[in-house]
Amino acid sequence: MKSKIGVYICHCGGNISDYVDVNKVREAVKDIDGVEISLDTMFACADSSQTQIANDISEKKLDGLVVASCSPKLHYPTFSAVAERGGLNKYNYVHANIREQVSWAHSDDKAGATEKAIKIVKAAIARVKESVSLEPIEIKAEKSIAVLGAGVAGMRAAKELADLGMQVYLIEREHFVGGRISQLDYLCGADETGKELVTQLYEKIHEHPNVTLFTGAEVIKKGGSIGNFKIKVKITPRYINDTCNKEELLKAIEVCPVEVEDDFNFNITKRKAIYRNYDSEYPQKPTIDNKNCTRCGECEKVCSSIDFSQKEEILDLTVGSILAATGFDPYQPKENEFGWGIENVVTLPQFRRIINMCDDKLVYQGKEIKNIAYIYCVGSRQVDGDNKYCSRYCCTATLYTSILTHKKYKGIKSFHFNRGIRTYGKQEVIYDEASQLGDIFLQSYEYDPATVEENGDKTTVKIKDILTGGQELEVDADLVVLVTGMEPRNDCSIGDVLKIPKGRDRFYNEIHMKLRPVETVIDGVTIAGACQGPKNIMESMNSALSAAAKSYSIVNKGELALEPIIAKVDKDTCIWCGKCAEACPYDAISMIKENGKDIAEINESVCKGCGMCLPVCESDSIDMDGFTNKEIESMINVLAMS
Amino acid sequence: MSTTGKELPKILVFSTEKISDPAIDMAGLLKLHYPPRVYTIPIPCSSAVKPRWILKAFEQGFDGVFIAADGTDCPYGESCTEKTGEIIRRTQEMLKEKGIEPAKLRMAAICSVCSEAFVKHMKTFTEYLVKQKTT
Amino acid sequence: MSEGNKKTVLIMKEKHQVPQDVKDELKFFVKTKKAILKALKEKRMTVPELSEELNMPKDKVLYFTMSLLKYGFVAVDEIDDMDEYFYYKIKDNG
Amino acid sequence: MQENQNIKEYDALVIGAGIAGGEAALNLANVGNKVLLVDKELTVGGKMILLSKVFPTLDCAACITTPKVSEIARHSGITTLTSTEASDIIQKDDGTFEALITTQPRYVVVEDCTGCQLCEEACPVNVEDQYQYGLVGRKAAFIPFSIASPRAAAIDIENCTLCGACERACPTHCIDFTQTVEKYTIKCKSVVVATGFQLFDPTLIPRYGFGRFKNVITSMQMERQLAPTRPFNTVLRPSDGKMPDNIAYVLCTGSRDKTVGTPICSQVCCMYSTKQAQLLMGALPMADITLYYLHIRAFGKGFNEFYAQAQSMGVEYVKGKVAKITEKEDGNLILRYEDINTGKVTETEHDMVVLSVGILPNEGITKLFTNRKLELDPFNYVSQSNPLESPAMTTIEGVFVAGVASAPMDIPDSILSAGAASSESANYIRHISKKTLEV
Repeated sequence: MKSKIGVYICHCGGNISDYVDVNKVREAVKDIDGVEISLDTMFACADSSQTQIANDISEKKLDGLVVASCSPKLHYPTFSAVAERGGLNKYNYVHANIREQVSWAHSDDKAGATEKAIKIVKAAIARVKESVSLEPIEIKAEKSIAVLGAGVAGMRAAKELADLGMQVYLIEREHFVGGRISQLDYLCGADETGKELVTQLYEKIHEHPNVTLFTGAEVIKKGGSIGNFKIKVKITPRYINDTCNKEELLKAIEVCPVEVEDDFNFNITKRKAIYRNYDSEYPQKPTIDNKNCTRCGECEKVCSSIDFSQKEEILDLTVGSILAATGFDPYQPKENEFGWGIENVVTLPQFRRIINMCDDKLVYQGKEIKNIAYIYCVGSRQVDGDNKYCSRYCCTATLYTSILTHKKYKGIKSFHFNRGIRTYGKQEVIYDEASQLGDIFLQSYEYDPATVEENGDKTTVKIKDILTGGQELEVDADLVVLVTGMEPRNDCSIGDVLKIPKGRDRFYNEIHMKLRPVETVIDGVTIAGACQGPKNIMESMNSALSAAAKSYSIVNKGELALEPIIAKVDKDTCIWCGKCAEACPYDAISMIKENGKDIAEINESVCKGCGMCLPVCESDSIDMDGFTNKEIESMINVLAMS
Repeated sequence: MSTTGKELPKILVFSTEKISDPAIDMAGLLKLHYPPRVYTIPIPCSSAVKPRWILKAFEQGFDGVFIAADGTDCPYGESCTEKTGEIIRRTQEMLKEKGIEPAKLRMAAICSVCSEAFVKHMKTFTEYLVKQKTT
Repeated sequence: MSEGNKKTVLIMKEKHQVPQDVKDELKFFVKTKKAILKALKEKRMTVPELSEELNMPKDKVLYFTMSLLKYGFVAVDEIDDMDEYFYYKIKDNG
Repeated sequence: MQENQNIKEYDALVIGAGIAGGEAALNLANVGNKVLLVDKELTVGGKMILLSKVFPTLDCAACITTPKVSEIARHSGITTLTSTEASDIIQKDDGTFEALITTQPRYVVVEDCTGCQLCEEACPVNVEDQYQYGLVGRKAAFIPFSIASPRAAAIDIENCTLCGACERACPTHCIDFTQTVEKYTIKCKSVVVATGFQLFDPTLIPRYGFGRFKNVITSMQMERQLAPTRPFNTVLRPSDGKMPDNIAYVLCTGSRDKTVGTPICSQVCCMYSTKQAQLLMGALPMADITLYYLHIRAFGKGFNEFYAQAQSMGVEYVKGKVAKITEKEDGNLILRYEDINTGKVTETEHDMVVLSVGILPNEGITKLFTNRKLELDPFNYVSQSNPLESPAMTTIEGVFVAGVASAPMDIPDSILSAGAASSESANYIRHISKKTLEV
């Protein structure tokens, strides 16, 4: 039982003290048995406060510490480090959350908030009294990292990690690398195409001895934990031999009788069941689309590289950290949404493909295009739909596309139906350039966007334009381009396997945008690129390199200290009913014989401290450090008091 | 609700460190208010709540207990929903034996961004418990 | 670290001349401080009231009063009936 | 190495200890590199440590910076020097660097200062406090602000009357007027430029009256008024200390304005203004807040939602370019602007106007390098030589850029950019070290 406890209550510069009477809280706890000192502080996390707490611990020989401040997700690590600096075992520190769950949640009820804060601090004191000192469990960390997704973010992270000496497994679900960027024929702010960028990155990882690339591969199971993840990778066959003959393969593609929509070209073209998306694609081998292949055997007749005997494989890998860079999906408009379904209404990604296919004349569906209407924020900033967020990249991408059409074709007229152009930062110059080229901007408010109608052979876009004092304006367009935003991957099964939580926008969520921007609540799993939220290429690269730095720092020492929060069996009362072993998701519990009695034993390095074994034990013989009956029930007792 | 703060029922919430507790934090961040006599004890996983803790809470004077479960988001295993459900079922049996209304123990899956859902649960649960108290 | 009781400021004085405007500024501040504190000793006042009393522009009064608040000479009292201006008073130990 | 036995060696030199430089230094040190972090200011934390809260989460800025700052201060791999600048940086043939380090005297022995503030109490001088953007005074012996790091006093020698009161008052005898400028050379393998930004000076737009009209303030001054370590007891207008109840924001002050030489968007003003508006609604519940804008750039994660939240709280957004501000006798201000909605030139009265000033790159970065050229982009930010593949790379191999030094960006982007810079710098250091070993 702790008897010299230090209690520090943070004002958080008003965030707490504006709603919670901090003095009252301190007064309420200062005379509790075992409380040695109780102080309030403007910022408990400030360096001077940290130093004071650490000094108090060592000078006053405190044996327990409570800091009442913000959410433990923000500063639990800060104050457990302070405890250790003062010479106190960090498990004798208890964090009381009186900001997110008190002052902010009850800013409408100051008296209620203060009463709640008092209870919470008292409960923390009760808990710290029962706390015990624990030592971390040291484990070996695998110096290898799985990078999921071989888009530009994934490849860039893989390259960086490999250069830093890590063994990298780059796992791509598709049969080709490059992700969404390989679909781009021009990039804003660069003299290169998306395909060229992909090629450069591919060449770097391809030659790198530390990178192993798997295509057609998907993580289907994750076990273990930080430092030692055990992942199962399912590899689907390409049905093409390693010793492939290029000439023959081209022939094979030619003879394949199956034609399907080419989703690489956003369904504006067709492809065969044996295919590659473009000539210079990597790896430089076509693949056979198993879903659409009829096994007619035509390709086998002309090509010796075809091998239908290839089977799906399951690979087991052990990695120290996982970096997810699984990308995004372009928003798919709903039927009738801004005229979607009308023949000359296309999405921006489709339009970019069309531009790539038309050399000196812009032609779509056999008609030459002169008047183009761009409709912004399709699938973004939705008033009624789920996507409340801005997709960030699309204003600039659209303006850049528009500029390109002027450079490539003659007589193009562009009309931008927008809700306020967001060319942030240096991208502003692109907006300026488009304006200089004579592009016309028509703007509406969020709740009153442009409409698209089919009038005979014309497609008309109407808007109440706020730039001309709310005039009803309309444009007959040869082509309507829906500027579709980014969405989280529709098939995000990897996220489900890894258990990465999603944010309100359904993209994967970081722990804290500013403190820990590339880490997830799953220890050892980092995120990068557009799977975290809309980003342009440069922003994706920054996040990829940041995530690489973080994953590297997890495993680079080759060892890790794990939380010692694990279940413990009371050998005297255990009667081995086996229920705990059944409940354990990690197979950490087994039966042993001790003193002629069957009892449960817990493997320390396997137990993850989930506590699933606790409630199933018939004899209540399992306790978990930090969550023992004593600790939890002492808190319940205090919280229940009136 | 016409009841004043003092008479409001007390609810103990078992939240989970990685999933539901962040949602409860976010409710605060978004200033979504709920009755202040809701107290949380974060634990690693909702399948770790011992029935004796719940019984203890009622014994000590809590009017309701709410398990903010991980549901399918549980980072520890797929069986979590089932397991937490089983704990609730068993504990409700025990409550019945003790003459405590089993509906005073509730559970719902609260994902890491289910702040609004949490607040709604707290409001309706409080209303329910107020009714129980007065009738 | 300064050695013993020898004041290092004396060494600085030998090589560094204090500019006249710094000296003037100090004089002005000391005078203003006295005037504000004297006025507030009589009764609590708002910035416009102090401005009238001291015959000094309101923005200057605010600047100096806030500085004195920061240094612990002055305390904030209630806001006036119009909810516009705060009253400032002398701090008990100030 | 015969002549310079005493030259200090580091793996990386990080110039600028704001949030980007600090993050880069921590990342580098966390993977075993020895880092020298220099900042010309008296404290680390850059501009961010002076902010009130940060969008879109409304975390207090101090809650995010202070733990980072104290981690930096405590990290065994990081040497932090404040009041210090690096210059005369030479790249050697082997890819390593030499730099001249110049530390200005603080006249306080930082290690001995306990931050007791007795010197501050004793000092008779009152000068404008630069950390409060001139809204209030400070002493000539002073601690920059309560959460500064190091939390140690400094003597502002230019405003010091050499009365000696501070030296007499100091209980630890840490005040030392004999300190002089220190200069020495260091060696390092890589350089991270994280020199941040400066704010646009609104006196360059005389029609807004900043500097003449007391109640026209900058957004940074408002930021200070809203911060926990604020200059006034609450938000007050500087002309007479009245609680304002009708505040206007003029967005794009010094951004997207070719007439003042800044054609680009500053990327943060829309959101910080929206944040301040939300905070003002909390601090002054009766006040009306109006933002005059051209376009709202709410593009980042959670930003658009944050913008919508401000609108639902009652913050008014008026699309219109403010042409001129005039002052009334009572200190109120008349805004003349073209209301885009009506197409008419309109005038409105506010009792306080906040100019949402844009950001500009810090000057003089290129001059730090002697035998290599650190090139700038057309807007005078550090040029990124390969922005899509290696955003931190500059025109000098081994020199990387982090944060706003390369472009306007918000805090999350600065932190990610610092992550990229540290990652590439770590790789360069590894590469150089390997090469030296082979030789």
